[in-house]
Amino acid sequence: MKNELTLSFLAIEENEALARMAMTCFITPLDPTLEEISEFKTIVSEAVTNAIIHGYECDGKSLVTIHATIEDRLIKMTVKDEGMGIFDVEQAMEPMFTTKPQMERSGMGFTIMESFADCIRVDSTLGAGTIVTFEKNFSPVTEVSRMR
Amino acid sequence: MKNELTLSFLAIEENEALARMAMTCFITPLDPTLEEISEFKTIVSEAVTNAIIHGYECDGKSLVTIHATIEDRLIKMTVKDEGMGIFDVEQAMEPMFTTKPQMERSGMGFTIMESFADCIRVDSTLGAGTIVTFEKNFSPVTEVSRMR
Amino acid sequence: MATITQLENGIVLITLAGELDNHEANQIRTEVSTAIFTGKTRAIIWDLYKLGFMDSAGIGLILGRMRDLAPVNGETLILNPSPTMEKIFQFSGLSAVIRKCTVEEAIDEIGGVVHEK
Amino acid sequence: MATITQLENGIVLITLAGELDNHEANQIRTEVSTAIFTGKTRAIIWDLYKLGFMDSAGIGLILGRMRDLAPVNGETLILNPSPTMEKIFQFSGLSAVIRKCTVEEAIDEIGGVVHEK
Ligand SMILES: Nc1ncnc2c1ncn2[C@@H]1O[C@H](COP(=O)(O)OP(=O)(O)O)[C@@H](O)[C@H]1O
Ligand SMILES: Nc1ncnc2c1ncn2[C@@H]1O[C@H](COP(=O)(O)OP(=O)(O)O)[C@@H](O)[C@H]1O
Repeated sequence: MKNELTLSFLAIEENEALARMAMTCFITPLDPTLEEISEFKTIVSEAVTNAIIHGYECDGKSLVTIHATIEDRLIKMTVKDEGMGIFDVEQAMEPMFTTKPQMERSGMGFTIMESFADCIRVDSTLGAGTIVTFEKNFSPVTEVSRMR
Repeated sequence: MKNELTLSFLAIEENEALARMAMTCFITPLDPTLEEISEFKTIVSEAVTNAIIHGYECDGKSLVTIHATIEDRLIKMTVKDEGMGIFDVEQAMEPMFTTKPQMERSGMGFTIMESFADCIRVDSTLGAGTIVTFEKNFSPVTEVSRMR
Repeated sequence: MATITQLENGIVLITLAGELDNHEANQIRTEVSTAIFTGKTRAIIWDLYKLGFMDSAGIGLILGRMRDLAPVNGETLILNPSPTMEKIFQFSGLSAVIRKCTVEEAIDEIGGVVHEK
Repeated sequence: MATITQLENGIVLITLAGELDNHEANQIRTEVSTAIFTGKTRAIIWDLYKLGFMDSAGIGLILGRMRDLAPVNGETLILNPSPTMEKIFQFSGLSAVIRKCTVEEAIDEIGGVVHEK
């Protein structure tokens, strides 16, 4: 299986669900397990939410862009914003670290992304934006434990 | 409500469902009726299928691009391919006209798009590609007959 | 997805489910065609009550099977289209084969026609 | 979507449904907070059996309400997380408040604690 997608949308919170749904459809032909789907959805949700609320502070006019490829059973995905960027990436990736405690952010986004993806890279420049890159391998299809 | 989306993907048949699903999520915040949703899904499906199978003959490497905006309750959408183009647009839009009868195409795609959209425009250049532009107004939200 | 049942009298019942687009039509076409050419099919009943979505690819699939049945003067009936599907059938000149009835009533109708011949 | 039920003994049962992301958490936060400050809430039971999806925004929402209850030494229990949600709670140090039991059993557990005081 080989596929490729680019999706970009305005920085509004409603688009968190849109991004999850589109990316879920994108991986459906791989016939993933329910758990693979829900972990992948979580990765998408965390990265897209960060771009919207941290990168752009929900400005409703800037664009978040997801680019993803499928090669065989390997998904590569980048989530990009051209927003404010991250001051200290290492610190940002620590569990419980958040710059928006007043919004009840838990600071667990990066920890979850790291745990659910096979690998993650964060490239960020203050004032220029952030690109988060993921890879996730989907397990080979077996006869049992599939969605359909 | 104001939103904007760009979605592009490879010319493979699996992406017909992806495009429908993503565009359905995109209009969900408008709280459309079930019938509005299914007519809109049909428009997306016809236009995207045409780009994949006619524009690119399912080459699996070229990109179909959807761009859509929501302003209030008006959706504007373009479905673009950079494929083979249409020889005679007027003829192509006639009911029952198809260049792929061997694939059991019914030639009803454009007729359905015209009927379900408020307006449609087709710009095509032989050898360069096709852009189909739609507008559809969603009815104002009333208390009854809504999805939720 | 298509569930195909061979009924008595050369009637084939095809129950469609999920989303019938170009991709899906191409997936199920051979299976449906094979079922029709196995046994002496004289009529097809398409039951759409489980079908969530259909575009013009569904028209192509159904018209194609009507063509398969043309040599034997076979009959086609379509049950339970959604309002949107009903419009699509209407645009395509297929209103006449839509029935608002149960599968049993549709079999009755065709049975009658078959007996008359 | 959150369905909030005031039970006896200052226990609030919150049944979450749909997808709990940042957008949804912001939609329901006020309603949930208000319910907790109305009446003398001493414990919250979060029942997730209807919840289809949750990301770290759910952690923020639940930790926020645990903070609301801190002054009264209130208790929190989480029922029926999916396997993925369970991992998320684990990463966040919330494993200790997850229970594999029914709402009735959870009420019993809290009721007991409340009585002891
Ligand atoms: N796309 C981004 N743009 C700017 N800052 C970001 C971005 N993503 C993450 N951050 C910063 O990293 C911190 C930690 O992120 P995360 O672990 O996802 O937790 P949370 O979103 O709950 O704050 C955020 O609080 C924010 O300061
Ligand atoms: N994007 C496109 N690129 C090239 N040709 C197209 C495109 N869309 C439509 N056409 C042409 O117009 C014809 C009619 O299209 P349509 O009404 O959708 O019917 P069908 O898809 O069933 O053939 C097609 O058979 C094809 O020749």
